[in-house]
Amino acid sequence: MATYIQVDPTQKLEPFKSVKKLPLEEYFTSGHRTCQGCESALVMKMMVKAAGPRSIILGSTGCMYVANTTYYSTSWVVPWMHTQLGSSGSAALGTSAALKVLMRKGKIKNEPINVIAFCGDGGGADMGVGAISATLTHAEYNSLILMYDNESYANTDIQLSGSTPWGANTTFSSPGKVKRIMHRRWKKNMAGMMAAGHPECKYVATICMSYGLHGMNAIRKALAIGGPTFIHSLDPCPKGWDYDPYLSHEMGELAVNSGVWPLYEVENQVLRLTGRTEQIAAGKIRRVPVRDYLLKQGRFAHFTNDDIDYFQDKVDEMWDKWLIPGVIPFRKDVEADPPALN
Amino acid sequence: MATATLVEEQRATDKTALITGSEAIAVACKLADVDVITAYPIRPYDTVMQYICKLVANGEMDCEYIVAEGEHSQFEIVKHACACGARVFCGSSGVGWMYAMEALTVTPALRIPMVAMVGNRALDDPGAFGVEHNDALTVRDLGWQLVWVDSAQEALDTALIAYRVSEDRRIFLPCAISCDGAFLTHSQALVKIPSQEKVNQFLPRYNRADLQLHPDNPITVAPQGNEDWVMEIRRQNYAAMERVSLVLKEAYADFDRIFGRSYGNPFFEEYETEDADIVLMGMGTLSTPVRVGIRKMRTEGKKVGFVRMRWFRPFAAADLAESLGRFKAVGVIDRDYSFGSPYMSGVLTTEVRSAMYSAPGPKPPVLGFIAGLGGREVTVPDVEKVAGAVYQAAEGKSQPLTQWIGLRE
Amino acid sequence: MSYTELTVWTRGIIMDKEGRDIVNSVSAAARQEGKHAQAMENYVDNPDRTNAPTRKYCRVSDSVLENELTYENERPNIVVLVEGTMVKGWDYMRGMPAGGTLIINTHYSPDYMLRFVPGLERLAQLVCVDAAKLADHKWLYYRLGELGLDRLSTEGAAERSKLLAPDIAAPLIAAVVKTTGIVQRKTIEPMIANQHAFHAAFEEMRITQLNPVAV
Amino acid sequence: MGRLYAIEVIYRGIFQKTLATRITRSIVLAAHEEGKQGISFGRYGDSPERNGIPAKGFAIVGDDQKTLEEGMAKYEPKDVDVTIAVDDTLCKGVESWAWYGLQPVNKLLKPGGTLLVTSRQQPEAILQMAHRKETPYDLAIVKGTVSFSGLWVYKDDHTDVRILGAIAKILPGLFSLKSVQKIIVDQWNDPVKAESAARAYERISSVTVQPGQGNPEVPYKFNLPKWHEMGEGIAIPSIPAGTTMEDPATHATGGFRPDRNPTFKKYTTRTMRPVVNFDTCIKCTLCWLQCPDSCFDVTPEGLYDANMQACCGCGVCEAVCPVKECVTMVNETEFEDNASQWEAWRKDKAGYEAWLADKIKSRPERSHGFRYRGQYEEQIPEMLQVAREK
Repeated sequence: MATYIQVDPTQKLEPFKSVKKLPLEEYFTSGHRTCQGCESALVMKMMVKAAGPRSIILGSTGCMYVANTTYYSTSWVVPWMHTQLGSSGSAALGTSAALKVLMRKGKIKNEPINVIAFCGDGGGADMGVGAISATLTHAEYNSLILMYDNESYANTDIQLSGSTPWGANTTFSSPGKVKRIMHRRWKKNMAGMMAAGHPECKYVATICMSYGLHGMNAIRKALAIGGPTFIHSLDPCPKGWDYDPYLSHEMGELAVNSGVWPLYEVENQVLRLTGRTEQIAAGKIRRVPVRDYLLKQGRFAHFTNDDIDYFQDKVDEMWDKWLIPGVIPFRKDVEADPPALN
Repeated sequence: MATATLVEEQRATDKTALITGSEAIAVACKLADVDVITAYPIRPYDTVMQYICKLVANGEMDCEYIVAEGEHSQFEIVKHACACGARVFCGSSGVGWMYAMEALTVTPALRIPMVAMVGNRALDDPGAFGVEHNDALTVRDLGWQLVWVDSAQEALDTALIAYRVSEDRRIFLPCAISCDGAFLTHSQALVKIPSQEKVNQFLPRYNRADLQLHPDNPITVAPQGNEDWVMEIRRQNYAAMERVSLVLKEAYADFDRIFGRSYGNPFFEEYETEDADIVLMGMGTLSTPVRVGIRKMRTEGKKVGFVRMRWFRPFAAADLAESLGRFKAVGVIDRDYSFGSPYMSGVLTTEVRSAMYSAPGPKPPVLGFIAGLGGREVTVPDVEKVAGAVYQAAEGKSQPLTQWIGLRE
Repeated sequence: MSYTELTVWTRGIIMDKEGRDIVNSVSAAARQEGKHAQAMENYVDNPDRTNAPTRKYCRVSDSVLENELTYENERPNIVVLVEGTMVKGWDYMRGMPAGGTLIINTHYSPDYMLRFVPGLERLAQLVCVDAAKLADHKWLYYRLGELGLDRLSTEGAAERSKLLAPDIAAPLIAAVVKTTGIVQRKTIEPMIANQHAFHAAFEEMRITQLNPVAV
Repeated sequence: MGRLYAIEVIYRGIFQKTLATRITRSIVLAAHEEGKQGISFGRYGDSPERNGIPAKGFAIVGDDQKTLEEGMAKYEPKDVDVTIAVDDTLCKGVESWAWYGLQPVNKLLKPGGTLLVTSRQQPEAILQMAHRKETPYDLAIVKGTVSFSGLWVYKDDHTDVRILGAIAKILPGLFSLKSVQKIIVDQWNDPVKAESAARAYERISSVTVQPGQGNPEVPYKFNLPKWHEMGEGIAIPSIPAGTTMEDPATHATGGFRPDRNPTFKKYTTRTMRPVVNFDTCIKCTLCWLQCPDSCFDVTPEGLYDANMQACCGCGVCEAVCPVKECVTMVNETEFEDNASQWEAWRKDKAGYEAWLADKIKSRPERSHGFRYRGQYEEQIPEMLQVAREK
């Protein structure tokens, strides 16, 4: 097969073998203005620890812009630039294209440089989905788009996004005397959509930094594989989810172990459930009830037992009926009842 | 040896080609060795991207040519490329320019020297292809340099000048080159295409210097600001815009020296003004019917001149006011509108009136005319009608301050 | 002082290029002869639609063109129909001053075509030339859609290579040159890609002279 | 011209947002009962609030509308009659997330104004934290467990009304107890809350703080540069790469200490701090790795020393630590400085052990938000009991 896509060499990033073998250096450090226990700040730290110093980071509007970099102060060691709310895809593409052409023309030194653009769920799953989708089709530009999903527009005061779970209390969906459930949309399946819709994208993964080594290795793979890649990270948000900040780590574990947040990667079109999710799917560990996850969060404090049951049913459906549990929402029933052929 | 000399000679000689305004800008991009270009379709500007596509496909130009999925991304992509040190080109028209508005706002704020072409087009609704200047004018307050050209030659030359001025470290502001839809973008004219050698002599390589986003230059760009900072940041852009006039004059002088083409006063061009009683003003290709009208009126003994604004931002208020003070009355023809503005006139009229207010010299009456909206032709009789009204004002007779010309009434 | 308007009617997309070739090469030749000339498309027809009638204009003058920014040719002296069936259905003759020329790409004779022409009384000559056949593109008549695939841009922006120089349009240009003298044969001839068709057309075109009456 | 009153509430972002809003709103409403005009607002720059990061709310009241207008259209008043700190650890200083430098808690107090603190501590403990001021002021303590809750579920433990009752006593010109009780019943229809306000009114007392008293430390300041001194293109230098650490005992170098943001330190966000038992540490890396604020310095021997300028006290390190009482969160009021624990341990292990044993007696009595459904209902009776104690 002829090759039409010319991909520049990427950095060689072997997986970190264990937490004890991690580099000590930090490229995103202290003094950001995030909440106590901010899991998204942790994602930033681990993301750039995984990438290393030869990286350029683009950050779209959101908590990780406003809180991390308030003018005249920054937490970034590596170069960082703001991009507009819906522009993480465009920022990754433009930066990568510039590096490619400037290196080709000899205007800057030819070397692999990581390009990472991050966005929140508002900037990614809502406003920026078009630009991200476009970037994932530009196979010749190396970049990673990382969506840190704290399940609301957390920076503007916790308004619901397309990534907010069903029924959650947000400032745009606060329960009232007559309507208890103001948010009736199910969370958008962003990673699945990106994997299914962009056949030339070589790597899509879901991560949760409660499993830091797993998450960092996914980032290293995404950066090394070449071409545009996408990672969706679920970040517990102590402010918007309303839980005591010290529970951030545990909340991420509960999201994975209850099956609400399946971990998987799609590498060169091959899908693999990973981490705890793989063990759940293999029957090695049992999913914990979503009740254990939901009742620890103030944003679900208005839920009745019926609401919790509905939530559990939807998660069960995701596991029991989806073509690939937690990933592809087509129903298995289709196979059981194939359309008649003449 | 002989062959080499021949090639040298050919490269050193300007060629003449019959091309449209859009193609002239495409040629300028090639000569400027632009690094990253993003395209998205909308008439009439998009012909420039079709030409560039061919230049790339034919190996005449080496750049990243990216087709975006919307104007917002189109402008964001080049914004980021430019922040890394790439020379970039972009463009749009009408509502496409509007769709990119967020990116257009941040580009000057970030001191990104992007050069963009606006194929001027009426804003929706109704969807129309014809020229109107309101699209480009929406960025007039944001730190964009704005220039209107009236010929394909000027489009090419101005694009080269725009790169030189915008990428000057003293400036680092974006520049939009406005080309009237149809009349300039789609109309072919003979254009002198300068040699690569001359262009290289005129236009240094873009150097992002201390602001280059690269691991060797770890900077944090555009953190969130608050009331403690924003005024100071705006003041810096004010200073940069203030410096444009000086740098622009340097560039035009160099352009004349290297290419042998002089544009006189870079900011505005005067036609038949030396002995004029009254002058008309306008921007872009409006100059053609106005010049024809003036020649006709001069055969009838009417001494009418014309001042064509070239650079709208920065606006050469003092120079202009001094020049206009020589005449008995001024008629400004706007191919745009500013509903609800003082005297309900067009944008240029408001600016000219404002420039006259603080001028030390005489202040002739300034009449505003709105004409040619949505690409409607401005005819010679229209021009005569405008001149007639301006004569009335010059003679001290009362005239409405804003008049619509060429309207069915 | 002489001033001539040439209006070409063609079919959108599939024969867009032929129309453009005619006005572009005529205006380029006129400029070479030291005249003032302009070629353009009808802006409002674009982006054109497959098969929809589309206009291209050329203006040639001894003096500066003062109507450069007028969208349409209001008084065409020469009208060319790039596709034969365009002879029916609308008034492509409107505005033509007495003594005009109509050129049609068709294998029919002028006498046959005359019955379809509106405003015939203004016409000094009707010229028929079988351009597709002369240019050796016989399939033009039954595989129009395929031809369209070859023509990328409706705005003419993408074509600038030699391959796209006058080919099927060559016989029509020959007809314009031979019957109107808007430009000289020797100036325009070097620009023609399909020299064979251009030369053959000079011999094979059929011209019917008429008696124009001023209206 | 009448009198203008300004009252500020300094609170922990989000955790006490509802509490602070209830207080400032109620002040305006109670004063309005007596014919005064007022406005209530949060400091705009503090929003979007971050969990735990100090924030401010204000109530500005004038005897009449014209007087009030003198205090309007400002982000914050120049000085205030009463500063209310609804968390005692705020007395260490206020570094709001959009500001530069650290403001003493009593910075805006007028001479003779009152600092009102919610605390279980005695005045001496508060004055160890609050910076010295050039003019005398009063310190009053509303006894009780500090009230924290999250964004969605409010812990209605009467802290709001007890503070309102105390203000009626401290600043009788602003409003009477009667007016406070009226608006409490109007708003919440709860006579028990009105009673709580009355009890606070009766019990509140204050001490006068003289200029020499208080924390002598000079808080770090930041001077805003002029426009031409700032870099162009909204660009600032990134943080430099970090360095290795040096052992104070052996002078061996190794490990890693990241460079840190020099203009925002975040430690005033802290209400509790981790103390580390270095002897039981198994170097599992989890506290270091999972800390969202990169506050752990890696020592030459591979231990993890929480940097107290960077730590915001979220408690994740304690939560992830697999060893019992290796990392323990301790009430911030127990500490007077931000010194390195590891250096103290390296210099004097026995002394450190004693110090550690003493500190971990003071586990925080506050939880920082929602943990499980029904939690607040369980906590409120105990909190009210503490509030009733002398």
